[in-house]
Amino acid sequence: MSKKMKFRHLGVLVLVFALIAAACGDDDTADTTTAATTADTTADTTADTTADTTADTTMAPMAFPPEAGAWGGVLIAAGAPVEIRTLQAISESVAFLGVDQNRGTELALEDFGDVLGHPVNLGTAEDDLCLGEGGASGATAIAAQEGVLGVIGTTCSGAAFPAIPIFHAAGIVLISGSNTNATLTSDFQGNAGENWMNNYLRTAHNDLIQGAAAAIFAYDNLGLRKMGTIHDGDPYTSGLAGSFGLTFTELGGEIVVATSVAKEDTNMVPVLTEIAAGEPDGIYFPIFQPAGDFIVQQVGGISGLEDVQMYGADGLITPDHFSLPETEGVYYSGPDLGFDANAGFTGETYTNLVARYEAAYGELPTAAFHAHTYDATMMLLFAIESVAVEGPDGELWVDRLALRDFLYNISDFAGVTGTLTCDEFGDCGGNVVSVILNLDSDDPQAGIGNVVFRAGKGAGGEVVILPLG
Amino acid sequence: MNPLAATSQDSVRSAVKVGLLGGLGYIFVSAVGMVEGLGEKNVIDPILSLGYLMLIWVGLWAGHRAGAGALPGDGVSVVGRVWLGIVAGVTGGLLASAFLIWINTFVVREVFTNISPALIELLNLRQGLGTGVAVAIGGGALLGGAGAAIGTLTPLMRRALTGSFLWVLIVGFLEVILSQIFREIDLGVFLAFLIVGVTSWILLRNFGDSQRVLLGGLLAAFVVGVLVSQALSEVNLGLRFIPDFAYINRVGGRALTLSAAAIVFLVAFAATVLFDGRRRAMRARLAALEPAERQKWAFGLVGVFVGLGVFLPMILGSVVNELLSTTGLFLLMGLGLNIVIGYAGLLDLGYVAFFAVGAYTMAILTSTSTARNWAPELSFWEALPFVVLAAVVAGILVGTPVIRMRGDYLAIVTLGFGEIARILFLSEWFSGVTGGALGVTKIPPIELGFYTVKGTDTQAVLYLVLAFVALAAFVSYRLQDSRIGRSWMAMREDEEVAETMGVNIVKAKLLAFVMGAILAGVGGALFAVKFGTIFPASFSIIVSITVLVLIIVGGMGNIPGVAVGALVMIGILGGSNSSGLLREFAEFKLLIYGALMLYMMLNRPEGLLPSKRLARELHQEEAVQDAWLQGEIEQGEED
Amino acid sequence: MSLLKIVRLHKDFGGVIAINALDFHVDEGEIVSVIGPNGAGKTTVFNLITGMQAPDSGEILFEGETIIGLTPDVLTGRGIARTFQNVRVFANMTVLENVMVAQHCRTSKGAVSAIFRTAGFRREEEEIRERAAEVLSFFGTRLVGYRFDQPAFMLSYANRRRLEVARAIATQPKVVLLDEPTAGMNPSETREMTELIGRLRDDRGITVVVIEHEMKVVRDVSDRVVVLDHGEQIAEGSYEEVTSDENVIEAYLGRPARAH
Amino acid sequence: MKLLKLPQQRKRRFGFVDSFLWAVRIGALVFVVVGIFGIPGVAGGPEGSLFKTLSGEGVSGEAWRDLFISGLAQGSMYGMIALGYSLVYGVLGFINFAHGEVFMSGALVSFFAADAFATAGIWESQPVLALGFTILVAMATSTIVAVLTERIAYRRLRGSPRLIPLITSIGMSFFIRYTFRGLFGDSFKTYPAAPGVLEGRATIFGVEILKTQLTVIVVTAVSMVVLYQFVARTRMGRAMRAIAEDREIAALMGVNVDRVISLTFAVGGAMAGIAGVLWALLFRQVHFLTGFLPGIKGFTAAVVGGIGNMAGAYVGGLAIGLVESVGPLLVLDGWGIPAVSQLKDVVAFSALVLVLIYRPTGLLGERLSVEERG
Repeated sequence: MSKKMKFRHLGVLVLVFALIAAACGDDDTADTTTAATTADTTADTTADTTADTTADTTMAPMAFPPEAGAWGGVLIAAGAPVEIRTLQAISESVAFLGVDQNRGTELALEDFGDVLGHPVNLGTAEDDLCLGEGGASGATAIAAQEGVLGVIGTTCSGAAFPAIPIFHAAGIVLISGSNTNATLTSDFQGNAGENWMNNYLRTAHNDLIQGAAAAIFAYDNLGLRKMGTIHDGDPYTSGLAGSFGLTFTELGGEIVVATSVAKEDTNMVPVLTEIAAGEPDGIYFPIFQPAGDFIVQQVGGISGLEDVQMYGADGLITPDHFSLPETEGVYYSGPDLGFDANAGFTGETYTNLVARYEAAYGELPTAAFHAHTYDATMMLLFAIESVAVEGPDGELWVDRLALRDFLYNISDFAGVTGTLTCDEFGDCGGNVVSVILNLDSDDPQAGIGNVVFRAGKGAGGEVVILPLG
Repeated sequence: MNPLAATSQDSVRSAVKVGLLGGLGYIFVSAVGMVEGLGEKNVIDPILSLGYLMLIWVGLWAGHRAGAGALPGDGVSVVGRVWLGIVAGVTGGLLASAFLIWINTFVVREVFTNISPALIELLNLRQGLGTGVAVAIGGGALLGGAGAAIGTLTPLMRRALTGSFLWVLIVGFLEVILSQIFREIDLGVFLAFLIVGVTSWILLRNFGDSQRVLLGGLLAAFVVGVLVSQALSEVNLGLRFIPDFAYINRVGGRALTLSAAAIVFLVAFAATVLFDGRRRAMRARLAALEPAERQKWAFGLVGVFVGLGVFLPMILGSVVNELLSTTGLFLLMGLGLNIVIGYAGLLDLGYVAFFAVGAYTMAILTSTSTARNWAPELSFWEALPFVVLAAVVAGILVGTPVIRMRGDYLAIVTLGFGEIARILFLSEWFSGVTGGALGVTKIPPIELGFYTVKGTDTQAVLYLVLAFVALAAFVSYRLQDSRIGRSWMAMREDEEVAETMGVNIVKAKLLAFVMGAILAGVGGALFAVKFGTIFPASFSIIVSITVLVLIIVGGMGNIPGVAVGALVMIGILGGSNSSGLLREFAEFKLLIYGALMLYMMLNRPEGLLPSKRLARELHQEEAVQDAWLQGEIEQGEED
Repeated sequence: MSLLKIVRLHKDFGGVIAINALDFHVDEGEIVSVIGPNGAGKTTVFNLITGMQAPDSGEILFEGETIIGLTPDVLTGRGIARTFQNVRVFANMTVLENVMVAQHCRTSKGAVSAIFRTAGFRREEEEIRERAAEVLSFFGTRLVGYRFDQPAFMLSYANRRRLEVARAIATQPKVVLLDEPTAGMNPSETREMTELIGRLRDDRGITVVVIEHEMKVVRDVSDRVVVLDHGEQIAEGSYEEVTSDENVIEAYLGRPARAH
Repeated sequence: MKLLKLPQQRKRRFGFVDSFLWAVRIGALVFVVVGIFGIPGVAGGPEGSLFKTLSGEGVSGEAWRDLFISGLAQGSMYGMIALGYSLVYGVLGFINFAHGEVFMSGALVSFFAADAFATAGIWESQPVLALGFTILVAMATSTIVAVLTERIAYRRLRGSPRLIPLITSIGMSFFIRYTFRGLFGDSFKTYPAAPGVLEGRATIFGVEILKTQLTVIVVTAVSMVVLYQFVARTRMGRAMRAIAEDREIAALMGVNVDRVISLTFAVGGAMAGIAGVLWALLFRQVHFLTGFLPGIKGFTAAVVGGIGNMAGAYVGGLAIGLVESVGPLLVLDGWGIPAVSQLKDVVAFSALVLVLIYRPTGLLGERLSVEERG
């Protein structure tokens, strides 16, 4: 730790005393003396976006390891593992996302194998709890461990907000396979999002694309003009419903009711009645299970909504949901999952990957983002391998800043989710979204594969419609 | 000769009963997934995983209980007790075997999700059913016997044995934290610790009776300590070889090596045994002191602890600091709720509302997010008065309608208010101000003029939180011991009578609500700054319940008790929205919460560190029995 | 002028008449006993006077002003104190604290001065403590010394009664309403209490209204006796007058009260 | 059953609290009335939901009917759960927070029975038999869980200060909830769809009702009547009432207090079990958190109806169900508040607060007994 930082802490100490002294009012010898010693510690208050962490490890006398960059570096002893970690939502109601993602990481590790002869260690899986608190405490725990080069996570954007600066201060890169919040990267117009930091990347799509593409499909392809939207109070669903509404209105459509349910709601009659009052032709409900199940199950019983077009999103693209008879004829927008033909970095095809997933974990993927996380892990391992300098005795030296720079410059990286190219704000994903239509609840996998619309990001950040298949 | 002949029928019967309970325990921890879920975490490599530890603990417990079940008057010998333990262990083992046979024969995973092939392998030690059954019964016998045997040891040996084992577990468990401490500790803070510690030891020994000398000396030592710690902060103490030696990398985290475990055990054991005499002498001396003398000593000790405590955040490392700041935030709320429930007796289950009000007020007034259409962008200190104001208003708004409601009505109505607050913050209706589901982001750090406390700077945040906690504890303490505090107490005892004694119930209740709201509101404000972003999901009912639980587990009405409660429930177990020291148990946290609450309420309802008053209240009968002849007194009326 | 005057007071509970057109008065410096069979409405009268319940009609005047609708704490401030038939001390507070609380309305320091421990606050606390000790010394040695810090539930029954009286005195009342102060006491304790009631007036100048079943006590303490039955006053006068009144005899003998 | 002893509402001089409460009473009334009827003739002001319906742009008449019925069905189940709270409160005087989990346990365990029936085809071919048996399984589970909680925890706490059993029940609630999660996993269990006979709508008195909702309403109503008869007519029922009045006196009169208290828990549990199956029939998805919100709503309903009062629990349940179903659209929508559905819990809890402000003992809470008299 630098001297400056230490002095800052002393300053806080003084504050403690000042507060106590203010309260007592009679004991003020302590703070005058300590305050005097800290009179000149105000210097370093300007925020410095490029971190000022120094090397984690002691330096060897020879040319190896090379001099560390501004973010420091990690020296890995011969035979010692390369340390990476995961920080995903693996408990409570969103566990189906985070657990799925961790499996993606595990499969990637399996495929990638050793990094220049060093095994890769995942350590204890941390839980982001899908909340800022979880993101912060998980990130702190990871940053406290020695030699962690990169972290795969978080599942929820809300957890990423406080986690990113913690990793940033430790010089650790964070790659998410499922954060979609636009402010974490950019608006595609060259403006950094306000929560963007330069140690953050993601392979998932940006909300701006999905909302807009979903709206274009609704307006142009389905011919819907009046729609209701439902979110569930989650920042993700709320943001998605919002950006859908924005584009839909721009196109000339009308959002007659924008409302929401609570995640634990069961009786959907009131919310559906509220929407029915607006006489929409379609309902966009980008929410999760089980609320999404309740909505499709109960919408048939609402007078006025008999002919309405239901339209969900990726939170519901699960075999469970698709096996409900009521979901036949319902469209779902989501990240493009037409991966089957894609081959990942190691040449593993997605089809194969899913088969191995099922064999290893006893069930089919519970969500889509294992694939994005698989790619994120691959990217990280590939980057580590590429920037690592081998020492004379089998050691490895990885410079953190070099690793970050390498990741930010990745282009045309073969992933199972498509070709990945990172832009200057860390958006690496193909940003291709698709709309699927469930036709047969007895064969949910067919429904999940039944793509009827694809769209992606154009050069200027606009949505461009892509050919199917 | 039948070794059980000497024991009574009753002892055997109760041993069997305990054994059956132990067997149920085996089934329970297996079936709810603890054995498998914790199986990956090795505490001591390669012999002991956390999952097995759960089973071992069950066996030892059963044996111990069975052995202790024999009454002293029974004339049961040591051997007899051990046999009782073995009986219990075998009984439990048999029940466990039945379970094993069942899950090996039928596939029950369709219903009981956690009885997976992996679990069965673990329980069978990967050797097939025969081994599993043998281990269950044999291991049961062994552990049962051992558990009972431990019970027959002298208290000192027993303490040494269990204590040392516990130390091994702790050291194994806290791998991340201990490694960080050893790796990062610098000479400066080490010396500072030494200086303050040694000075205070000398002072306490020689000048224990002169508060002035004591305080002056402590202060001087403290100042020197601060200077030294700053001057030498860049010199690493070079202790990283210790964790490098002690821990080994394994899937699922680093584990303690066998040799390190042995060293820890031996050191702890030796220390307990060797220092026992000294400890006892010390305790005897303390007991022999006059109350006034003792108070002086206590005063001095508190000074020492504060002096040393101030340096702790520099040593403990970011993980512990982070945990402690979260604990501190909950402690702030706990102190507030302690006023409302502990002092004034108002059962508020919607306490999170005030926390949310504080957090949102701070967030809205300070956020620099460009996405917000109304952002005054005040600084922390400018916004703080508004936070207090908002808390006061919220306290009055919630407090007034419920002033005439009692106990249970109060509980459900306040619970309702808590939910109302959360939903309103979440709602589309107010999303223009509150951000709705998207929350508020970009809450700036705190400017102190000479230093900026960023949320990511765990050490600074901890100091800040502790400062506010100290302030809150100070205020609580002063209020408790005052005219206001007495009127709250009287109101808690009997509202009607308090009123006829001249206490204005409306004022007293509102003041309690408002004080509680202010503390929670400030806690919320710090929460907002610490995380830099807030979402409505952080303010659910569960937070209210967590705070309630922590003050009750800790000891209601007692400020140190609340602190202990916060430490145990939030720091160690992990709060509703955060993981604690035992992060491996995260998945079972709430299950453990529930079990702990049940255990506490049934066995120690006054909490871990109760106020004298509450302890007396809950053990009135015993107190009265001690003090008076039974016939002379009647119990006070309830209600 | 009467210190306390009750005019045509009426109270019923869901159709059951508890107090019916009750008139009576208490003069300053008097000791008045209220007697009557069980269920006569004696405690209800106390509840109405202290503001714990509201009358349906009628008037209660204290020092010539109506006190209807005032809350108990305000009335305590005006100078009306009471004890309870079923002994309601603050069981988990210490003896001293019980009496300290009772001075709430005679003291004024609020939260802010408590937090900063201002000089005024410390002075007031000292006064409260001294006054409490002084009041407790009223009962001789029974409630002093080590008893100060004993929780009230540890006290014997008689001592709790005494503590209740002490608490009432500590509010510095003009009139104190004692609800069966000797119930459950043995003869010597009863005698002591009787004497105390006299001293309340003689030493401290407090007017006393007492509900009592024990006729000996009534005889020894009362300047005047008021007899209630069915919520109505059936007789009033000196002890001798009242005990020879036919209505009273009928009320007691016609439906003899359960012995206490 | 037991009357709750509350302080007599005193006629006080008009103080701060009174003015505040009157402001709330009047404000709430105005808010509700304007929300429903609007302010006629004021352009740009609140339109009023009824006015919107009449002018054909708001919620249609049929929609109101559907809302009403779904609220009724939901409320019936709340009422069944509220009964458990109310019975226990009546007898032991504390709030058994774990009751929501008792409800959940029945719903969750009976899933396996229902699933087995569905796989075997009995669900469709013998719907009454299958449903009946499923309900029995649920009742048995819930009853066992309820009685066990009492036996293990609450029995040892009788006579302790009221906060202790309350906290114990919160702990119990966590323990049961996460034990069930451990045992049965955290996935959603999807009940088989209601048997064919219960599909579609039936017409009762000219009103079309979804058959599942009708089933819920009818089954709960019948259960309530049976229970009421049980408590009113049988010896055990009378014993329950006796204990509610005064436990010690009841014991002196020869009532086996422990047994009757167990029975009370059993009855509450059985009712919760029935509610669990009905819940699953209506919403089809259950998991370990299913009991949480209905538990809180049931508790709310019990208080709204007047805690300790059996009929009150049912009425309170219906009231809460209706208010949260109809309320947001009826009152809030008329004010032009966006996304009113998400505010349904706000409406429900506000209703609770208002009911208690208007009637401190709840809707059917009996007036106070005669206070102590001298």
